[in-house]
Amino acid sequence: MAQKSDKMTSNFDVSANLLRKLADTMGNAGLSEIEYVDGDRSLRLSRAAQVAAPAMVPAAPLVPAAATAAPAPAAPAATPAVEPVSDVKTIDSPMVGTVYLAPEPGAADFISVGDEIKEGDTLMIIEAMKVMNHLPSPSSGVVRRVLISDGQPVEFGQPLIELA
Amino acid sequence: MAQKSDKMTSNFDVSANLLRKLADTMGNAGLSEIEYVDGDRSLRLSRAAQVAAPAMVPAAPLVPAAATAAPAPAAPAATPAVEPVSDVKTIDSPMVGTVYLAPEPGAADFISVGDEIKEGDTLMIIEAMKVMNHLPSPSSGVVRRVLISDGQPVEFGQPLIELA
Amino acid sequence: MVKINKMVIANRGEIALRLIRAAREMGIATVAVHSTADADSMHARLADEAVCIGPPPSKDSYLDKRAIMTVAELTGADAIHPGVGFLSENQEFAEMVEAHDLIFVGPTPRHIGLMGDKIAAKKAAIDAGLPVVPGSEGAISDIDEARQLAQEIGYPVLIKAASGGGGRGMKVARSDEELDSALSTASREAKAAFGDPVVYIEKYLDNPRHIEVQILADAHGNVIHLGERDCSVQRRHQKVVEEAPSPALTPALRADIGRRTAEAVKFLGYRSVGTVEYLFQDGEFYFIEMNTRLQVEHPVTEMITGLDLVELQIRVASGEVLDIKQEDVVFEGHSFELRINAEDPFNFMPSPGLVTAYHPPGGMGVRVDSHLFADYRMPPHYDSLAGKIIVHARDRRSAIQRCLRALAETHIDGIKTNLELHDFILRHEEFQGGDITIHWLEQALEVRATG
Amino acid sequence: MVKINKMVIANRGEIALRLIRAAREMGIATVAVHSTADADSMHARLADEAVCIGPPPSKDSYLDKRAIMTVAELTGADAIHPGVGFLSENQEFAEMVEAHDLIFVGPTPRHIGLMGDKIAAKKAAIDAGLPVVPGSEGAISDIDEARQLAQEIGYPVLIKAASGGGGRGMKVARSDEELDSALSTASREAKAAFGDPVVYIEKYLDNPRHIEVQILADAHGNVIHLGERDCSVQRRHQKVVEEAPSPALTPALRADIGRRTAEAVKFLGYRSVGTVEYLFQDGEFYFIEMNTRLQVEHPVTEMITGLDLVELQIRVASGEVLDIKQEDVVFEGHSFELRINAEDPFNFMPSPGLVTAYHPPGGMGVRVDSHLFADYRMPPHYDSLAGKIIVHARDRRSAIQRCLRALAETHIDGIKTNLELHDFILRHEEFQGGDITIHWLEQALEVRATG
Repeated sequence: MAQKSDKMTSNFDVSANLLRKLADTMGNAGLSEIEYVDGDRSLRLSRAAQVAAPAMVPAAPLVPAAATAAPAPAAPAATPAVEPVSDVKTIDSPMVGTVYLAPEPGAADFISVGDEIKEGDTLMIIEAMKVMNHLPSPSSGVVRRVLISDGQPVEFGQPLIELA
Repeated sequence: MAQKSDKMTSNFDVSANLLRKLADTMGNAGLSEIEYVDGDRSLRLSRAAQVAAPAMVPAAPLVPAAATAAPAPAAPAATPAVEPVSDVKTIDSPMVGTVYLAPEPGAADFISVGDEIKEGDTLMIIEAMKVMNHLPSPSSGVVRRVLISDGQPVEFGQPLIELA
Repeated sequence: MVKINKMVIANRGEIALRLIRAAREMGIATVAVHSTADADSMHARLADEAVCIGPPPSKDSYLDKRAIMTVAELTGADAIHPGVGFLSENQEFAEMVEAHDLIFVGPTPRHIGLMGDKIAAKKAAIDAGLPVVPGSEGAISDIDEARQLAQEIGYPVLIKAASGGGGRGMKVARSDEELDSALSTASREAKAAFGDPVVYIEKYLDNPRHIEVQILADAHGNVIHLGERDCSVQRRHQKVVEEAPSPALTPALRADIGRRTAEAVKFLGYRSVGTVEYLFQDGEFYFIEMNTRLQVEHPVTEMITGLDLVELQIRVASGEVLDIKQEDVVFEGHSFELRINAEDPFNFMPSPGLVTAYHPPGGMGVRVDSHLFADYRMPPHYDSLAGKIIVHARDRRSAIQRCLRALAETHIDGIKTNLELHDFILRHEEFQGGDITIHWLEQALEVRATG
Repeated sequence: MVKINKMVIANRGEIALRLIRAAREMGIATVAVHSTADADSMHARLADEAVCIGPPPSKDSYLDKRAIMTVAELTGADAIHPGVGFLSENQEFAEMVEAHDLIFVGPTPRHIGLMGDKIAAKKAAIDAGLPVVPGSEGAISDIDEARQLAQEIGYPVLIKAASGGGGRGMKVARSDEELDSALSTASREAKAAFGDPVVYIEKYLDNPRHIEVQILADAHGNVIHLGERDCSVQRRHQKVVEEAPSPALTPALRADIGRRTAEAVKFLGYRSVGTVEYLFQDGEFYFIEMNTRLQVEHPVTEMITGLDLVELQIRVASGEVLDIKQEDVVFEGHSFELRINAEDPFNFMPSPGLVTAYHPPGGMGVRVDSHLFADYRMPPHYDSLAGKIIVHARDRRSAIQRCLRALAETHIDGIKTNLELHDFILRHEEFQGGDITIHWLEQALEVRATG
């Protein structure tokens, strides 16, 4: 958890990189405190209990994997701004519906991980109210991850695919 | 936020850069505390939880000047602890009642500002339920301020006199 | 009768919470739909399931019929409750729900359509024997016709949009001279707001109260009324404080208008809860419109009758036979509802944003329906209703005292609210006297501003 | 009749809030007294005036009669309400208040004294015609007398402190062998807890319910009862959940015990609200004691009768003639009160400290009486009662559903609370069936712990 990767400089200073890494780790792992010791030197970061926000029974997300549903109840600035890897692009669902990865049952999927995709290529079908909506790729790139599976219901804004 | 204490040696300095980095990290990551130690030197930044107490209608204090009644509703660690002047002692009321500064109407007050007082000297009378309670001084000193006036109602713990 | 097992809550805010609470108490699972702006909202948190259906603008989320139908299908829901506003009076949506063999918790699409068209509604009211405001039988198209009618019924007259609501597309003309511009302005506004320029003309009542009768009807022809609500405290046609019973009605007047309204609604073959709105002046009622849905102010009726209107609405929607007879309905005490809006109390500027502290009032006779919580960010995309404080006490005077007591306990920080406006209203001698009209609040505010 | 203008609230916590709310609604100004530990508390904040009367320990603040009398004098109050606990059943304090020509919002000092002595109270109950538990006529001093009596009434027997309350100084003996040690332990505990070693012996009922009758009496001999409360859900003699009406009583039994209790209280010449507590087993009532004050659980009676008990208590204390007749009292629906304690839900360790988040439940039929707020620090010096969730619905089943719904909405952070215990109770088949005794909760918890 407290990785020793960056060497501190000999001055009384901390590398911005180390700070960000620790802070990111805290955010991602939902930690309230991190202490980093290196010989004489130590660094401790802590965050107060997540305040308020009646968490109640958090609604079960439609799709457990969904990132947008059931957000962390309070999360007041919980996650320190994670610098996104600049060349990865997530394609989110433009509607509520059921995704189909292949044009018809038994056929090959529109796309697979590693495929090179051109803008406008069909990525999948999203069915809503018996209407089959082809989802065209908004940009070109290589399929890095497929975040949903065939026949899965998705909600608006749910990440479907990562293009790199 | 991080004030330099008197005890710091002259060469224990902090780079503005480091300070800003730590403070920024706190802000971005929503931390409440960061402690950084390097050998003999350490630096701790902390921030009080920002919470909001329902302020409601604060009850009117019995005596407007009273320090204990109607505390500031939220005041989240807003004011850094003020170092009280060490040789001033406040004498608080040991009961609810009405203070009388003189032994009887028309007589001279027990004490006045500037008087030298010995432990056990009567400072005033506090009347409660028709009983006249002589208030003896808990220590010796010079009367610096008289915080109440004759005939005034006081509550428990209300400051009455400052001795220097 | 069909057992409802899971219901989609096609709404947001405090009313979505109201529906979720009723459903949960009935053992019905709930599915919240929400926009991305409401991902953190209370209705999304409290429902058994929550599905994001679109971006913040209502037209792309809460008004997206297809998205909501899809959610019902995907989650296996067997009913959809449209709440208040949004799709609650949308005939097409109700038809869509029924076409998918789901229960629409509301009236038949036909009745929604009928009452959604103000001209048709007025005709239906006349047919059903309800008193209406004198005016045009139907649409008014040219100025000559308008002038003749206005002279017949006497100035002032009101020009209203046929598809209107919420005060938009309404203009008063006090003379022949004003009529022309009022007509064209109203028509233009109507087209802009509702996509339909059709207007009609009515006698303008100068000092009416707004009194509405709550109706409850099952699908088997049983109709009862649950008394009236007085919603005369308005600002720009927006209700601010509602009460039940009305201080202006005698028991005889109450029983009479209740009976007549229930009979009319039975005549129309209506099912579900519904509200017939009247203007009331000089002892006479004049039909304005019928709302074919739950009303925001329904709780004051619940407080004086002890009946759970949402539960009953769901039960009659599932086909249950109403087991409450008119004589079972007893009115007890007096109730007020204070609408808490996120806005400046006196200049009415909306004030969305982060709620940093939220402490609702408690104690005897105080009910709070609100979706606020500490750390909730009220989005700027929707209306400013932040909740409702509903009070019940044995009589009007005690209820006013209780409202004031509750207001003093209420604490909302971070956003501006109209708590202070309510304090102003409740302490006002004229309000306390009870003899007010729908123009009273605006007049009282003017006096306050200039005084 | 005297008009009360200003009243000292000689209490703290949620009950102090309850009194302040009632007073405010009646137009009576309030003076809160508080210890230094409660300077920030809700009762000190909400009262019109607040006076610090001493340090945290109750004996130096809330039990300091002289300090409280001084506050009344200094603030010009004309009445003192003692609330629940603290000085509410202190004869000397009531005498002191009356000696200063102030109104004591409670019964006469004589009745406080009478009912405070358990042996005298039992005699008075017998004289007044109430059924009592078979047992000693008075104090038991030696083991031979005890043994003879125990054999007469039959084991098991209960040894109780004459000055007791709250379960302290109580021991059960199931045989001659156990009697000796039970007697001496109870006596020792009684001396330690109440400064009075006197004990008496009663038949021990194995499977009773706790049912208490609420009484309301004016100073002019008018006495009515407001039905019963069932407080059988207890742990270590502490009530956890209370309800009204009791699921164990028929309307005939209810009317009968109510009438008998009201007649007895009238016979005693009692004034104010009061509660006569009974054990109920095999269709028979057995008088335990009379509480000469408001009870923590009074709201469930308020919910089913619509009457404001605190208001009525204040009105009869000021000499008003009771204008409610027995036939005016109508019971509607069913009510539960859930006591929310700051403690571990299952090991019951107290958990005072900083409340970091507080979100009470809302909606129809839900009342919250609580002094909590976000950022409130619950002091460790007083009892763990953090508030009460009170629910009303048309029947017991619906009320249980509503309780569960309300519990799920409640959110308290920073301190532990017993919300989970309530969830356990409310979902328990035996509780839902309603056929439980005062031992049920402890047995159910044991099954839970071992199961």
